[in-house]
Amino acid sequence: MSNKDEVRLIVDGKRLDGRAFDELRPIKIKVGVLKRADGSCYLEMGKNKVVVAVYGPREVHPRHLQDPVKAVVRYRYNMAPFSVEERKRPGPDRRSVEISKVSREALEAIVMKELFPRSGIDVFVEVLQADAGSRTACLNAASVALVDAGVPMKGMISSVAVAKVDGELVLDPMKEEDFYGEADMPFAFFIRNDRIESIALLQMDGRVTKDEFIKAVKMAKDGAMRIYKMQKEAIKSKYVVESEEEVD
Amino acid sequence: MSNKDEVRLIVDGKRLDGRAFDELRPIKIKVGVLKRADGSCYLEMGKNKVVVAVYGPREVHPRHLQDPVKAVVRYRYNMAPFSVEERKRPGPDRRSVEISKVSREALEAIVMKELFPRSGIDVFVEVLQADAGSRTACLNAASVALVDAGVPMKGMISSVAVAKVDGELVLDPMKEEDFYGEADMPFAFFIRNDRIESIALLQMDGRVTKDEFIKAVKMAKDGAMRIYKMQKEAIKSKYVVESEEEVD
Amino acid sequence: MSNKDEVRLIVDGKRLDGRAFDELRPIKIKVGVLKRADGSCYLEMGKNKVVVAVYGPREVHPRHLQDPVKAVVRYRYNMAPFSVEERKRPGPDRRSVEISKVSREALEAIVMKELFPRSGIDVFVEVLQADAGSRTACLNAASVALVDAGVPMKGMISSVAVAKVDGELVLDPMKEEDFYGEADMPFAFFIRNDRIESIALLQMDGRVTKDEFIKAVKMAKDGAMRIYKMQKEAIKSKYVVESEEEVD
Amino acid sequence: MGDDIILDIRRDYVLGKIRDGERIDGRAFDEYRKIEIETGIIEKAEGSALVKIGDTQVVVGIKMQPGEPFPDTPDKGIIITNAELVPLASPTFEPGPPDENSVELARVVDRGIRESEAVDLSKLVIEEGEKVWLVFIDIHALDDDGNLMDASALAAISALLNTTVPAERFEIGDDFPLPVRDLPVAVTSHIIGNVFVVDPNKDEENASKNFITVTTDSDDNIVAVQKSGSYLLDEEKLYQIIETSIKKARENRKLLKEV
Amino acid sequence: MGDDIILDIRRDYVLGKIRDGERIDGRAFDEYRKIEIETGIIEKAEGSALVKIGDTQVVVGIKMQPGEPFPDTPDKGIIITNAELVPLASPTFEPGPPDENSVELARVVDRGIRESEAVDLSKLVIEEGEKVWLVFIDIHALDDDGNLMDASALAAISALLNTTVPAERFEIGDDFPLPVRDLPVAVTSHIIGNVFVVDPNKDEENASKNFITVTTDSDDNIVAVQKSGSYLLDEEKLYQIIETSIKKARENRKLLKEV
Amino acid sequence: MGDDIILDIRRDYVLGKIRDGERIDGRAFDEYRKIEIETGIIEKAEGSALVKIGDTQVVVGIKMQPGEPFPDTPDKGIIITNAELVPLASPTFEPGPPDENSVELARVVDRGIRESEAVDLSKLVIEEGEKVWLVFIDIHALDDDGNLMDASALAAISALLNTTVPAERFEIGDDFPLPVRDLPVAVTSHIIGNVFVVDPNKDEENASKNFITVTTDSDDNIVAVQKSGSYLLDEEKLYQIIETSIKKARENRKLLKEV
Repeated sequence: MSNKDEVRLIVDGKRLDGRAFDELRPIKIKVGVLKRADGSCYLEMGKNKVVVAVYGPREVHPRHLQDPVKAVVRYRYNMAPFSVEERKRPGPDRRSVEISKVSREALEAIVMKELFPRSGIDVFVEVLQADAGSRTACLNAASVALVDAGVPMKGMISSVAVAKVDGELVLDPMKEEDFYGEADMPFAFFIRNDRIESIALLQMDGRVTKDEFIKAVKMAKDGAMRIYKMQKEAIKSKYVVESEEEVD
Repeated sequence: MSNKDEVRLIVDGKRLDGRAFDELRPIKIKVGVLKRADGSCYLEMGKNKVVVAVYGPREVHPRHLQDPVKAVVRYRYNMAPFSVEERKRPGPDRRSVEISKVSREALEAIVMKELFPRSGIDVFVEVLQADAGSRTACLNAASVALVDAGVPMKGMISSVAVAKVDGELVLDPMKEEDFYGEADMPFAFFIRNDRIESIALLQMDGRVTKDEFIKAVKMAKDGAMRIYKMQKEAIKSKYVVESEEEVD
Repeated sequence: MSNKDEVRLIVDGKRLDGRAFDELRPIKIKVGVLKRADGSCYLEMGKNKVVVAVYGPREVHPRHLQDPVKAVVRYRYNMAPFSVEERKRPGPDRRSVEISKVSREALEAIVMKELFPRSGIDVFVEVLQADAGSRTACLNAASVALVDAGVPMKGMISSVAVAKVDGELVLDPMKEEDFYGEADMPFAFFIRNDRIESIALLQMDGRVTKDEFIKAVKMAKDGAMRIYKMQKEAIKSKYVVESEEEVD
Repeated sequence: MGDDIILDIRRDYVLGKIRDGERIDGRAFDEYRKIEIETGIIEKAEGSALVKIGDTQVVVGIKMQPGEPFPDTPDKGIIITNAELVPLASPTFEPGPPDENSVELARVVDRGIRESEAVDLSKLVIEEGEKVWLVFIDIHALDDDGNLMDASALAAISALLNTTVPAERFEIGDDFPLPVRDLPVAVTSHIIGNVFVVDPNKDEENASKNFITVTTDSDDNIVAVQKSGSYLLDEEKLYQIIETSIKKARENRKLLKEV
Repeated sequence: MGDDIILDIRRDYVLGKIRDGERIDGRAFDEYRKIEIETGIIEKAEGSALVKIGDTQVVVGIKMQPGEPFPDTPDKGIIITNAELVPLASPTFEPGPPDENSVELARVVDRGIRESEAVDLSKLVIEEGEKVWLVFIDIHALDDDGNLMDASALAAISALLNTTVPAERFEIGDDFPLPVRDLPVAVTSHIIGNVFVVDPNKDEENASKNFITVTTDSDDNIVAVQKSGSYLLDEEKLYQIIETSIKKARENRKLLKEV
Repeated sequence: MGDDIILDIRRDYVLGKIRDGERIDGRAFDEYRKIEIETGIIEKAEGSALVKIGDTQVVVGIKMQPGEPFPDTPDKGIIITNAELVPLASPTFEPGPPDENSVELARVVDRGIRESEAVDLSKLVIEEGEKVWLVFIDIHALDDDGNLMDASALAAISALLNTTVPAERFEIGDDFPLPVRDLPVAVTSHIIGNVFVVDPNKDEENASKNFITVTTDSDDNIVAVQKSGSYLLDEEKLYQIIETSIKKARENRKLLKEV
């Protein structure tokens, strides 16, 4: 979090892009957008544009990487060089490595890995354009792509962040709120039978009180349920779903 | 190709180094110059000085790189750090990677790989001094070194480039012609029974008409046949062969 | 060796830190300082502070690195980024690679490798603070750690350097003597039955006559025997041993 | 193993069809799959394009920033072309630094743009000898159903056409459209047995890896050629391929003009 | 193989104990092992600390040097945190570039320090926009008997407390103590079955890899949270963990004040 | 396997011969193979040499360019020595970054040149503290039939003797010969059982890897020593080796004077 100085992020009870505190950015989901992959999803969440391909369950090479009792899940979060203002050098940096780890762990917790010993399930995520919250956008898309690939799962993952800006908690922060805000809290929830059961991903940096933190969890759960409905809709229709909350 | 501005490359119908348009640079070939290699060749072509070692057919490690039905050919084009005006950092760059690929493919097309399943044939090329056309010099030397190593081949490879400079096509361009010229076209031909059968390597960049391109192929074929005769001579005599065209 | 210009390293027959020519820096040895390692040692030698862990004999992965007739010894000399004045970038540099090689070779000569075919014995050395002579400090610690790990050895290794400064030979040079001195000669000796049998490590750079070199060997042997006694003491008491020569 | 057998069967099927003068997807030998070009899809990039040739999809993004010119061309901007065959695009691509295939892809696309002088680099000088514009062309394959080469080349020139020089962001004057003055088009032919077909799909590529890419400019000049693959090429066939390449490039160039 | 069986047996033992409401080393669920902090152990570093939690040992060294500020924070010094899980510290660590575990370790420690604003970066400007102090926090694990995270975080803040800015060496004025104004403390809880325990030892870590680290500042604010591991976390348990983390951090913070 | 057995047989043969006081190629224990030195073979380099010792061949090329001096030696040029054991030179060399053997080779050659002060680095200052000449010594092994070390050291000093400082190319005055003022010569002895032989050929090297290289300057001073290999060296034998090394270096130095 950078210290905002003069920047005011909330004016007249509204956010800079006109959203209410608990409002999501526009979302767009397309299922099955790639031919070669076993499952795929294109997702926009605000200015984030991400594509996810799922390959597998398939054979793992070299063999010593296999697990004899369950499938090995790989998750590769990668940013295209042109996805950010200043060109990013190709290849993984420390941030990508960490995001890949926690995102993989979130999915590992819900994929029924035990059904596919010695196999690999690869989730490849390309961020074509990045805004705040790209890791949450990617997880939402990954969850849909896994369903599209027919990978058995215990439920779905829906993911969204909450930020603290100008002393207020706001849902699904965009870039300015992330950059100048006082805290950023990305969440991913495990959803089964249309209800949130538990937390699959949780990171946080910034500065909040315990009460604010608890309030943020509630806000994130509410947002995640709305995202979940769109994911479900997209999977069912196998077609483009765009959020009705869209503003532009 | 850089745009030449004031530089004139052809003066009074002659090239800067006094050659006619269809004249090769001086060539020198020595066979069997290395003890440890199974076959080797030292070759000069103008200011290019290259050494090639062939190892194999031999066992391939690690085993998963083996091909159960044929030999695997490797070709490593490498420039010594002192081979060019400004010291080159050791290790492969993108240019070397591409040259290694197209050169390997040219040789793969004529080496009788099917005779040596699970084996490897390694062609290691060191450019000690580089001038224009180092990839063609290396292929000429590699072809001789393969014969020296006793690797069965369907024929020979002879390689030479044609450039377009000051609107004229010229054979075997040297550095200035390459740098200031309008096009560079490296060729390698497959030669069997003393005649050119087909094209094994072909790249081109610059700007030529279709007719110029066809004319360039003819010019290259003519030059390649002369190189081929020297390669054959060098192999037969197992000794140094120097071109009679030599100017210095 | 840099050329010293105005710097005088010996004043009134004493060294800058007050030591006599044949005096060691203070030494401190602790055995068994790490829980996870099979054997370990912490050692200070002047301002050098090093920790060594020994793992093994243990299985070697991947299998093709195994030796069917004897154990494979690895030695990794690594400097912490904060161990030197100007922060060192993590990871091996050329100096570390060479030190690791000659140090490993010294230990390989005395470890009874033939007793453990297909196994690996790993000696990991971390330099927490570096002064002149860190390779000798590390070898002294490694030798103790190997005993602590119960690895069978033919004897012990004790290591110390001799430098030439202001025309004089001095034992166990500290940083200024190393930097401004005329020669640096690190030695490691093989000691069995409480006597020096032979030389296990020997490097030298600088400029000395043959006679000076022979004198340096004698001086180093004398110093090494004193270090050896402390190593033995430390192993016996399994406790901290500090040299009585300590000055501060 | 199972996979290998399926590959073998498909290869035989492809080759059998070709022998009968047909392609498995019913196209003529010199017929491209449907080409779609969409530009400006990445707002944060200076220029961008998504090109689909059949199911093959490639995104190219252009980023620009000021930098030092090369010592021997102090009066010219610099193009840097890079390709990533990210594992998303194909079950056979692996994560890691560029392999020889992505290096070749990037370099062949680069040569087409460079040799046709498609971008007027002399207009990209900020301060002669000191500061020029660097143009990064990043090729990002999304779905490899064959002929990534032509899709990448098309996406690259489309993205350049769509590019605005971000002078304002760097406080060096007003933004202006990137000066593009030629439209190089790459046409890849695939040699199968005695014939060649343009725009190979993945099944065809799996049947053999023998390609030749001919890039031509708006005046039908040849600006780049790359033979790729371990095969011997007949001279007469080469001339036919060039003929066809010029013809198909003219057609595909029309699509660029509609962008 | 033998190793795997032993691991299984120990895992069962750990889990059995926990089911009985006990830990294998007799600690309460919310009890830390003995913590020892020693500072100034590396004279050549600007600051340093060795922290032991039980048998776990971590050294952190601080090096500083002048450097360029980030363009968007011209008036602030820069912290760079790096962790090396050197093979000395554990039979399972391998030499080589940082893997995902060391990257995560470094980044979580970094966030605790950064977000609590423990170091007053505005005091580390040498010339605004031109030159600021770079603070390198290097985490060097020596012995991994569990909970490297909390040991590293404690060692990092201890070393910072011990740091002198080496202005004289770089001829830019007098040395001064690094301005440290908060004491972030990381508390790692380990989820085993239905319960959680703080400060897991290695046997507990081997029994499951499910962690959550909560870092709080001197005012009990939460400044960093990291869930780590492939498990699903119950919301109510999360709140209990935060409660416990705040409590334990207060206790451990006292140790820092004695440094 | 077959290869291993042949290696074993040759090893026994080498050792048997040595036991009988002979070498397999008939040389005396302190006899070098034929040494040939050719300089100026790479016209594009500032200096170059090809050295053959028997069938072993090494090329060294010298490149120079202006660069920044080290902060602690503002009044001296800089030597950077690098060795590539390219896979061309031996069936056992692999492509890739320098391994420990090439690092050791480069560093031992470097020390001989550096410590004998063979190059007068004080004459390589362009502007004190700002700009000095960088001298790149690149060792390129062509054929490894044993004793690359001595061949590389000889080639390095021969190439330096052949070097012209390319001042004109960089527009900083007239070209001048690199100031070389000493002739360090490395002599490698190979310990086989109880004896040592100089200039080991490949068969001897395969019989054991126990070497010691002693480099001496024109005044018979020892300037570099490197024991290499997992063996224990007898003190008395060391002194004999040094004696022999000084003697052989004097002989080989004569060849340098003829260059």
